[in-house]
Amino acid sequence: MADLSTSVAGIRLENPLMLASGILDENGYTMLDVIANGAAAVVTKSIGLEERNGYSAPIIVEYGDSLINAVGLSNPGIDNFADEIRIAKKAGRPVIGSIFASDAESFTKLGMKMQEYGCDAVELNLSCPHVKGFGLEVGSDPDLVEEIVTELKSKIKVPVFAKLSPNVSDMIEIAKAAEKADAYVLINTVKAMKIDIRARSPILTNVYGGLSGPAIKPVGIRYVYEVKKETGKEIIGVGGITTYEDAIEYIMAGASAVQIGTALYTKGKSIFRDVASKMNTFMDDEGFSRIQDMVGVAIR
Amino acid sequence: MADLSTSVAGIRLENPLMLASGILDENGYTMLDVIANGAAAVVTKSIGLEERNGYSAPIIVEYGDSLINAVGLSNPGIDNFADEIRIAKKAGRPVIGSIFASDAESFTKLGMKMQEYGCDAVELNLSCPHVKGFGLEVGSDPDLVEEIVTELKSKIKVPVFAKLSPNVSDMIEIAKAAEKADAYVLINTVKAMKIDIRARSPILTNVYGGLSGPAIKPVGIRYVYEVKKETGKEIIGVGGITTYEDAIEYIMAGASAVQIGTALYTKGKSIFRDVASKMNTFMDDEGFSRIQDMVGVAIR
Amino acid sequence: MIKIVAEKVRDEAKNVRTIFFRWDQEVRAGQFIMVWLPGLGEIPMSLSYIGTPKAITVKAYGSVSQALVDMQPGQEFYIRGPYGNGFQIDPGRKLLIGGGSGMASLLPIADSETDAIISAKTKDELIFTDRFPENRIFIATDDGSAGFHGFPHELLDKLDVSVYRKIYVCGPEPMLYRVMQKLSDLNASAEFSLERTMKCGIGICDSCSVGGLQVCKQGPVFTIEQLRGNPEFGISRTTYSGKRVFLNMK
Amino acid sequence: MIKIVAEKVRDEAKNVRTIFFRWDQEVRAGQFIMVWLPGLGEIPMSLSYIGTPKAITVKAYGSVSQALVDMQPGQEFYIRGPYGNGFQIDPGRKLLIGGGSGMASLLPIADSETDAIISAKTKDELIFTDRFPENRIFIATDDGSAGFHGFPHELLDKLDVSVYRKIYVCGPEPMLYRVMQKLSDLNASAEFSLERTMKCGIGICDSCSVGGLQVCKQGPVFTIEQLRGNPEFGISRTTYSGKRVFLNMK
Ligand SMILES: Cc1cc2nc3c(=O)[nH]c(=O)nc-3n(C[C@H](O)[C@H](O)[C@H](O)COP(=O)(O)OP(=O)(O)OC[C@H]3O[C@@H](n4cnc5c(N)ncnc54)[C@H](O)[C@@H]3O)c2cc1C
Ligand SMILES: Cc1cc2nc3c(=O)[nH]c(=O)nc-3n(C[C@H](O)[C@H](O)[C@H](O)COP(=O)(O)OP(=O)(O)OC[C@H]3O[C@@H](n4cnc5c(N)ncnc54)[C@H](O)[C@@H]3O)c2cc1C
Ligand SMILES: Cc1cc2nc3c(=O)[nH]c(=O)nc-3n(C[C@H](O)[C@H](O)[C@H](O)COP(=O)(O)O)c2cc1C
Ligand SMILES: Cc1cc2nc3c(=O)[nH]c(=O)nc-3n(C[C@H](O)[C@H](O)[C@H](O)COP(=O)(O)O)c2cc1C
Ligand code: FES
Ligand code: FES
Repeated sequence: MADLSTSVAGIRLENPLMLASGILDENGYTMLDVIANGAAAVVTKSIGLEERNGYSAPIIVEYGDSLINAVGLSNPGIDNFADEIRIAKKAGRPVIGSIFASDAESFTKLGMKMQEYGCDAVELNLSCPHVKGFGLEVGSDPDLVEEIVTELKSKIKVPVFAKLSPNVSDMIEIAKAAEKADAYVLINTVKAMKIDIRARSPILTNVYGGLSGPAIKPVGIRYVYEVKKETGKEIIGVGGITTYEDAIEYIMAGASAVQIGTALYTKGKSIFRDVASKMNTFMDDEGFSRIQDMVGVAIR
Repeated sequence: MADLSTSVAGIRLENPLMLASGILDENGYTMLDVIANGAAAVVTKSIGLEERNGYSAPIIVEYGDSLINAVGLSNPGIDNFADEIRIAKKAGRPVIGSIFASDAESFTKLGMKMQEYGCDAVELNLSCPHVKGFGLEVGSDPDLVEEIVTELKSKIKVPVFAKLSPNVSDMIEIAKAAEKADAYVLINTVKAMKIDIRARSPILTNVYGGLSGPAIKPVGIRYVYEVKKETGKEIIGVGGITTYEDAIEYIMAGASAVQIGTALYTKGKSIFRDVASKMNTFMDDEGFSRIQDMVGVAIR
Repeated sequence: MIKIVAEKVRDEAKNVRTIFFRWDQEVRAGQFIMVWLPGLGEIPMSLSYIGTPKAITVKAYGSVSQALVDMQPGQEFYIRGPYGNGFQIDPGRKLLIGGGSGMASLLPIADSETDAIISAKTKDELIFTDRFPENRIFIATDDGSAGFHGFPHELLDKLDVSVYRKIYVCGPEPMLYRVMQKLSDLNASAEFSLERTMKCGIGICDSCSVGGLQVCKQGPVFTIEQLRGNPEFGISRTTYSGKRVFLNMK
Repeated sequence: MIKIVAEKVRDEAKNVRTIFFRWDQEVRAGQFIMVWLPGLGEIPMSLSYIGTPKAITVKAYGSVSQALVDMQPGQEFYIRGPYGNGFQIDPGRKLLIGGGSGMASLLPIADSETDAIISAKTKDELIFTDRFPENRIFIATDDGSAGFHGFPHELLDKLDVSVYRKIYVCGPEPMLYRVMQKLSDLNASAEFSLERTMKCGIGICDSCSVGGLQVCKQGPVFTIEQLRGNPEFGISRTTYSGKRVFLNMK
């Protein structure tokens, strides 16, 4: 039996599979259930300083096995989120607090709160493609990214993950700006949209949204590979992982762990246990005894 | 019966469906056959100044109905291409010469040759994501793009199309740099890659390639919509069109015509006739009498 | 999205309208659809008829449901689905307990062996009372304007529920909760269809969750066993922003 | 890509080896696969056995085919496919005409009613002669080192092709072209399997095209009617860069 346990930025994981931010992670009880289904860790929905309703529905379009979403960073505000983390932490596995803001000061406030609530790491959403003033608008400005990461790192003890956007000309530049982070999370969704031709209208209330799921996997693999090759830093891969092959592809491209989001729509929460067990069989068949032995093996 | 005929940059098209550059268009006889199958126009493979073998195989990965390619701009060189255009022109329909180069002077030479060979328009490939020194490296530099388009426009009479890349932070900026072009062609492939987990290796000889097909359609729709809304210019939509619904979605997003590439892999050359006939039925059902009536109707 | 044309409409009560339409799709009783009105919004709706034609029965609350209640034959709307699990129908005598528009998802279950408790705040809001023979129906209103004066869980005290093979319940969560408590005491076999804030309908946004279960995907129908001991059912829920609010039922 | 493990190898001639392997996939005679050796490259190969096990028969030309010829049991390679249309097999007496490694794609057709012309430049390069009974085989070598001294189309003059329901041909294009001309004159029913530069194998790159037809997708097997009058068959082709070169056959 291969050993599926691994670690990222010093956080021990029972297996390399974590829940991605924004999917089934705004309610503490749901996060508990996702962990009960085999996730080694969960990342919370991105939380900001203030309560936000986000966009009104439709906030999602089904595109085959992929999705286009414009949830609009709905969240209860950091002050209302302590309870959810407390509930989720009962599982005894790492809970990573995802946060969004538009400047270093706010990011720092949020990060400190997440640490105070007991989060094992903080993930910076520098990459949401569909909310003005947040996410991508922040995450495509290297100076701002550097300031945010530097400031936050100086104030908190738990590891910091920087989640980057594929909607940029040069991710390496942004990655370098965020190099004080303990790990990168790649990738967030790809800006996209869907028109209903009979309604003659964009479907999403926000018109634009983010593409996730199998459609973006080859893009995610490319970024993990490229950023790992260029920076050598620890990476958490995310984007379209639906099968054990996808998870291993990310790991061979250079990811130390992976996150799963959209596949919960096609496969349900049982995906975590299912992928983990099949990874195990694969590793045994292929003679890999530890996750670490696969990380980046495909890099040329 | 709805009227499928339309025009882009003054070029009359029997229907809005053209063959995309790089797919079944390096051999004049093949282009003839594609037109015989119903394409209103063909765009040639991108041609450069010198003969290039491109990358050695594997140059393509199948990803469901989508593809990842790294052909590497193989082409016989402009001087060897006159015959193919002569053969293709026998069909009596527009032939658009696609060209690539790394500077304005070379683009201009190529464009003048294409015009001399009888091309009805010239399409500038400013966007190939996988060949160093060409394509994207040119197409993400606004000053260079502006210089290329300005110079070429001053030297040739046939319309010029600028084909832009989605692999940039801000396509609007590049589009504005290319605003002297008669129309935009959106989008080229999205940089991506695929690793074979049993071979523990990237599959493409070039490692990185370009994702095309259904996976990128929501991204293409987004860019056509956004650029049309921002610039109002004529657009030819391309990326993942496989059904008549896809073609109409692009048109409602703002495209005056569309190109089809990857779907020839899943549907074969008969796709042109098939899509055209179903578009006709749709237009009759929905009360559209001309293509122009649908262009951009979804823009809010 | 699937384009639907309203074929026929029928007023069920004040501000409650049933919209009939053709949709060639297999649907189970208790499943729901997401209904989109371009420019207005998208909301979940149970199917009140699942044969041919199908129907939704809408009570006006806010802008989208109001627009649906105002819909005329020939007008269009867009749907996706069907979603959710639906009821597990067992043969034998059944009791339906519906509160307000909750009756909509129960209606497709009704057969000749089915009795129904139909409840509403007041007489004017009762729906579907004409769909059951008089001897099979029990009416309850909060204000006593028709039938039993009180809530369905109180009315249950007056019935012998042991004659029912299974009991199917749909309505506002406070009502579901009280009925669940009562039926638990009586050891009855029962299924409950829940309504919570829904944004995605496909099990990813977490806005509809109740104690780790997604109402849109693992529900909307849950067995009494699944709800008994659920840490959120009848206790707290998250709002559109994700903020936890308490129902203060206990 | 599908991972394949070489199970057994067999030398057919100098620099020609058959590699047997298991692949649970339905394949038609005449179809081909793309064979990938990571780090080396990818080339098209016909299947010379299509049952269990399957096999490819490789002649060494360049680096990839040489590596395949050097392959030992237990070694791995990767494939995609099967691609192409395959032969349309009609019942009755058949004649196969194979030149060089072209025999590989014809072998799966052979049955008890099949005769074969096997040709090669020289005796050492003949393959599969042991797969046919002596009275069913005709051998031709360019240099006369075995069998008939000359090319297959010349040997055809010595046979009564009217006894064959259909004739199946595979080999270098110049040979195919001459055989096509001969069989046209004789009004025979025939299918030809073509080999052209292939990059994608799936009908999009245009490198294998012959007169508008993609050898990888609409072929590799074409009827004599499809090739007669084809503006490129036997006349010109495009190289790896896409440059048109002429075969100078006429
Ligand atoms: C699975 C499921 C099935 C449903 N089936 C039906 C059905 O068959 N028929 C039907 O009429 N409704 C049904 N609903 C409820 C329906 O979806 C809501 O009434 C609707 O979302 C209201 O949207 P709106 O935009 O019109 O109102 P909004 O503008 O969102 O709300 C207007 C006001 O009404 C309040 N409100 C909204 N919904 C409710 C509610 N359910 N109860 C009390 N107050 C409310 C809001 O809090 C707000 O104050 C169902 C809900 C779910 C989750
Ligand atoms: C549909 C199809 C089926 C095929 N089936 C078989 C098969 O079953 N068995 C088999 O052995 N081959 C087969 N081939 C040919 C095989 O694909 C080529 O031999 C191979 O591509 C050579 O690759 P390489 O990398 O080894 O040689 P390269 O390095 O590409 O070429 C080395 C040298 O050999 C020359 N060369 C390459 N191929 C040929 C050729 N076919 N004829 C003459 N000269 C050549 C080249 O021009 C070059 O000079 C098939 C080809 C096609 C298109
Ligand atoms: C409905 C939805 C909501 C999301 N919300 C967030 C979010 O709040 N913060 C964030 O960093 N990423 C968010 N994402 C992006 C995912 O975390 C992930 O990066 C992306 O979906 C790609 O992974 P996947 O293909 O496995 O879903 C969201 C994705 C989806 C589909
Ligand atoms: C095999 C292949 C080769 C391509 N070659 C070119 C090219 O030479 N020049 C160019 O501008 N675009 C090229 N493209 C991009 C297409 O023209 C098109 O922009 C892209 O594939 C998206 O459209 P599709 O999804 O319909 O294929 C190529 C695409 C493929 C799949
Ligand atoms: S409505 Fe999104 S999870 Fe149920
Ligand atoms: S090999 Fe690419 S079209 Fe045939």
